[in-house]
Amino acid sequence: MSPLYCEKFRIPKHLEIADGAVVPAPVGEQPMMKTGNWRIERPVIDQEKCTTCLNCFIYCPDACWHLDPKSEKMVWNAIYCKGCHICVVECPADALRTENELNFKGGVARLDKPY
Amino acid sequence: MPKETYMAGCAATANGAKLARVEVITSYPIRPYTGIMMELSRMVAAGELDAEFVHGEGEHAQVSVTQGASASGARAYTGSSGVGVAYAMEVYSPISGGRYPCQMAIADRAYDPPGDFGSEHTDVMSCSNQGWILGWAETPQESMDNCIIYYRIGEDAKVMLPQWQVQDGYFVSHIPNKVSIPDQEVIDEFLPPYNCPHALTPQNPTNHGPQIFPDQGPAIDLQRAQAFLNTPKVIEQAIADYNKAVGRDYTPWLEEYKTDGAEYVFFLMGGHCRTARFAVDHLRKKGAKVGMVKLRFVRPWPTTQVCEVLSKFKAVGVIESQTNYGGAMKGGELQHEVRSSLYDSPKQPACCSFMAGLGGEVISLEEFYNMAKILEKMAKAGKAEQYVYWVGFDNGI
Amino acid sequence: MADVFEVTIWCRGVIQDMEGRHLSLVLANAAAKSGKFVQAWDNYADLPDRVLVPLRKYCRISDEEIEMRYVYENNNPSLVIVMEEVIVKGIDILRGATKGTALVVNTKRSADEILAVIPNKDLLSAIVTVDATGIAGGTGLEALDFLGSEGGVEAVSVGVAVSAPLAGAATKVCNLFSLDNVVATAANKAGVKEGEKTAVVKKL
Amino acid sequence: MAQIPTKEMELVKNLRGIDQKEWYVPGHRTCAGCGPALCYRLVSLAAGENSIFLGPTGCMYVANCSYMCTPFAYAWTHCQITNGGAVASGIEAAYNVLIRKGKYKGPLPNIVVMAGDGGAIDIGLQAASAMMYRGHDVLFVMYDNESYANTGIQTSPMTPYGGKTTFTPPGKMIPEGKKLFPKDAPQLFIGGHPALKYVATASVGYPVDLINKCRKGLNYKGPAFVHIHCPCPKGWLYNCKDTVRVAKLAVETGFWVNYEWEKGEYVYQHVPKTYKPVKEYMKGQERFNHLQEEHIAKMQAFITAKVKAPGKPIEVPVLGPREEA
Repeated sequence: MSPLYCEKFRIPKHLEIADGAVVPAPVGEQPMMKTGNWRIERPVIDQEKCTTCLNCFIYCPDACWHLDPKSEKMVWNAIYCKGCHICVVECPADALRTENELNFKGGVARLDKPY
Repeated sequence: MPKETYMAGCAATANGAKLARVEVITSYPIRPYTGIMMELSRMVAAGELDAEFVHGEGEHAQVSVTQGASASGARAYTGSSGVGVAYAMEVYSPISGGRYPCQMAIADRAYDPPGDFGSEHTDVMSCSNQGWILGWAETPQESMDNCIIYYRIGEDAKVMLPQWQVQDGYFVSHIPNKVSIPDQEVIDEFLPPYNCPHALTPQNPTNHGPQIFPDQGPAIDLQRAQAFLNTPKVIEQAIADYNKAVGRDYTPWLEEYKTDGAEYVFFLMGGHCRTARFAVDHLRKKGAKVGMVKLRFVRPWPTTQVCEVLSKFKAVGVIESQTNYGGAMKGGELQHEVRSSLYDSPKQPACCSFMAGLGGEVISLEEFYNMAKILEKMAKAGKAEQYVYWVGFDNGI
Repeated sequence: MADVFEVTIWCRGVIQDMEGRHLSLVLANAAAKSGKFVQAWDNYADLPDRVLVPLRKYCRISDEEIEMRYVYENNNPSLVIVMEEVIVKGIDILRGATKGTALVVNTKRSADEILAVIPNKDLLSAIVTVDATGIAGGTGLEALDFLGSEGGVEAVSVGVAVSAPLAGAATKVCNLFSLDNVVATAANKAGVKEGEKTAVVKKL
Repeated sequence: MAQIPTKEMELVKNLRGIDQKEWYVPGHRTCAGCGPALCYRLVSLAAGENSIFLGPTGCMYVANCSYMCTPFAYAWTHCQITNGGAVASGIEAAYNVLIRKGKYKGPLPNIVVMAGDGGAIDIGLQAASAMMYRGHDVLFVMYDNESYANTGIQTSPMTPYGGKTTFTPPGKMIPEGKKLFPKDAPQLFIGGHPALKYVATASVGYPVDLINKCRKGLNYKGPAFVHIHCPCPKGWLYNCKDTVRVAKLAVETGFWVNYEWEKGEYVYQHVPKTYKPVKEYMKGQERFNHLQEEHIAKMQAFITAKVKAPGKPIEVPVLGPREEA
């Protein structure tokens, strides 16, 4: 090509895009999209009342409840839980309550970007 | 040993696809490209070609099936004509943006109206900026060879772009001509199996085509632009290799026919080049300083080559075979590209469009002679009297 | 280019989408009444709007015509309004802000409780707390209408719920829109006045 | 021609039987309490590792897939809202030939199209129908949130009668907002696709049933269609915590009927002894709030007729609008 064309462009690091915008599939979670800061109130579990019926696990759109195979207890994912409270509504054992996020010290990933 | 035979463009192109060992073929009937798919479906049914033959439910689906197949790592092939080319429009950019190097054979055809199935370049030319490699064949032989060469160009790691391999409907696609079919082993060596570096597979899962933020938009467009800047070298290498392997003498960009000492030339692409050659022969015998320049690729457009070659002449007549209503030159698309290419040239030929071959109309030898008369006048005057001539309907032509 | 005063409003996706948009409209209209050049617009790049996502609405006020109108977001807000208090914990609401920025928060809590979760609070000149939800009634989280989204025309009057008291409270730290003009613009006039009256300003 | 190897998916008996490894991982921009996202996760749990998913444009594309932020742990590709069925056909055809030629070692992947109602039976209907006609081994899932939700809740052919959307706002001349009744998607496909052997309807309120239906669909060699009811808190205007409650209420009122159609036979699931009046389902959703009694009665009549005859009558008492009043 003629020298009037730029042969190699300078693309800044943060705008670099793979050929065809193909990205690797995530494993386990998508850390580029933490959604814990969507939450107003968090679900709080009473392990005494919990029967590990797995309703919270299966009904969570964000896959934020899992059964820990060692302790046989439900584990909640604070980083991604959006606070929709489907789990609270669907808990048959009344083991979940909600509490305002500002009443807790940590638990929310503070993000620079909103999305 | 190459096999010498007589074939129409459709059959020859199907043989090209067979030699390229295409793996997924998608069809939908529309005249005049249909013959390609008829021949390929026969080959698949007869066991001559091991490929999946998918009957698309329309051109949009044809191109979509091709996208999925190409993304999965199969060499994918489809084709269309006329309004079918337009119907698939939505899917062209996702394919070039996804960098899936599939191929679409097109036997060009006029849009509606007029509702006929004659050749016209408007169908593909109106899609030409979707990031596909695009070029015309003059003969069934060239169409077959282009099929193979285009896959090699498109699948090059530096390119990874889809291709439109075009021949003129009916004139090339339906009129048999001499064709030499190379040996499969020769082609297998020229064209290695398709290897998609980012194929959709459960064994190495990737996610294709996510959304981007607005500030990433330029970067992704730039990526395709860069691929097109990489393409010319790959094209030149592929054509040189093909010429050597198969024994052809294709030039990569522009073929000059009898331009030695020529003062004015016809500039065109596709099947009408064949008639133009004879017109040039006859006119030369009468002492006219005429020649012909044939364009082999529209995308990427050979800017410097067009500039260098056409700067040698005093007048250039661009034979359009497609329309661009209300455009800068009020004629066809090619003159825009030609004039842009010549803009920085210190020696600029006079330039005009000849609107000819629209709706499948034949361009006769007489019409070429008439065009030559106008070009001769332009060469003498050093400028165009008129930017666009509608051949058969205009002053003195 | 003239100085452009940027107001960024943070609210919760979908359920406060309309009120957030209305707040930006109320402030812009109120400032326009005193002859300012204004611009108020919705989030676009982050569409579709989703329930509970921290969402931004924007307003800009200037003494001269605003030249860069075609932007997606405010880069340097001088006034930040938070329609739902928990947002201050999960997001850097002061992103791009320079020293001297004012913050208005819809909360029953004290200013100090809110400041405790803002690590870059040194950028602030003042914080205003107001119980806008209490004044407006309801939960402050009801989705009301979508028709005004996506560049559409508002189907309901502007400034009916939590946006009204928040606009009133904002007049205490910004003199580009007067209380009278905000009252004249918003539908819930009592709410605006009550917001202005009960808002607690803490200078920093 | 050589048999293409496939992998048989096991059916699950209860929640304990579901592998807790996530394939639709946390970290996506869908609404809090999103029904379609829950559906996506459940279908992903059903299909698992050996999968290629296709996401035609729609909420589950746009809200999920910012650059570098896709939540799909399997191979996934975007396709146009128009062409989910066609791109899936191409992928399946490619794998057939690649496996046959020995270029790909492994069983045929589970190819799953996750189309919204628009991408399945509105603009995407042609591609979906052709894929099923041609008999590609693809599971076509229609996550039905009864609107074009991505673009801000516009009416689709699945929007129920009386549903308020931004294209069907109620007004003086059109008090019910939406005047038309929705398409019957499964019947559209059952009615005319001889290669199609398995069709099911499922609901995010009944996850084990949903997962098993997807696995059954995947186990069939050839196309399968699963229509999944996915309440949408944004579009239907209810509190996001009620997504599963709304889904279950739809089944309890007969608004939604779970069934399987397998080789021509219908089997029904979750049929209540007595249907609750559809009004109970509608009153929790603000999209129906503008409706008057006559409109609700019209809806009840439609639902009553539907539960009586989705292919084969059900022997359960069905409340008519009058009885309910």
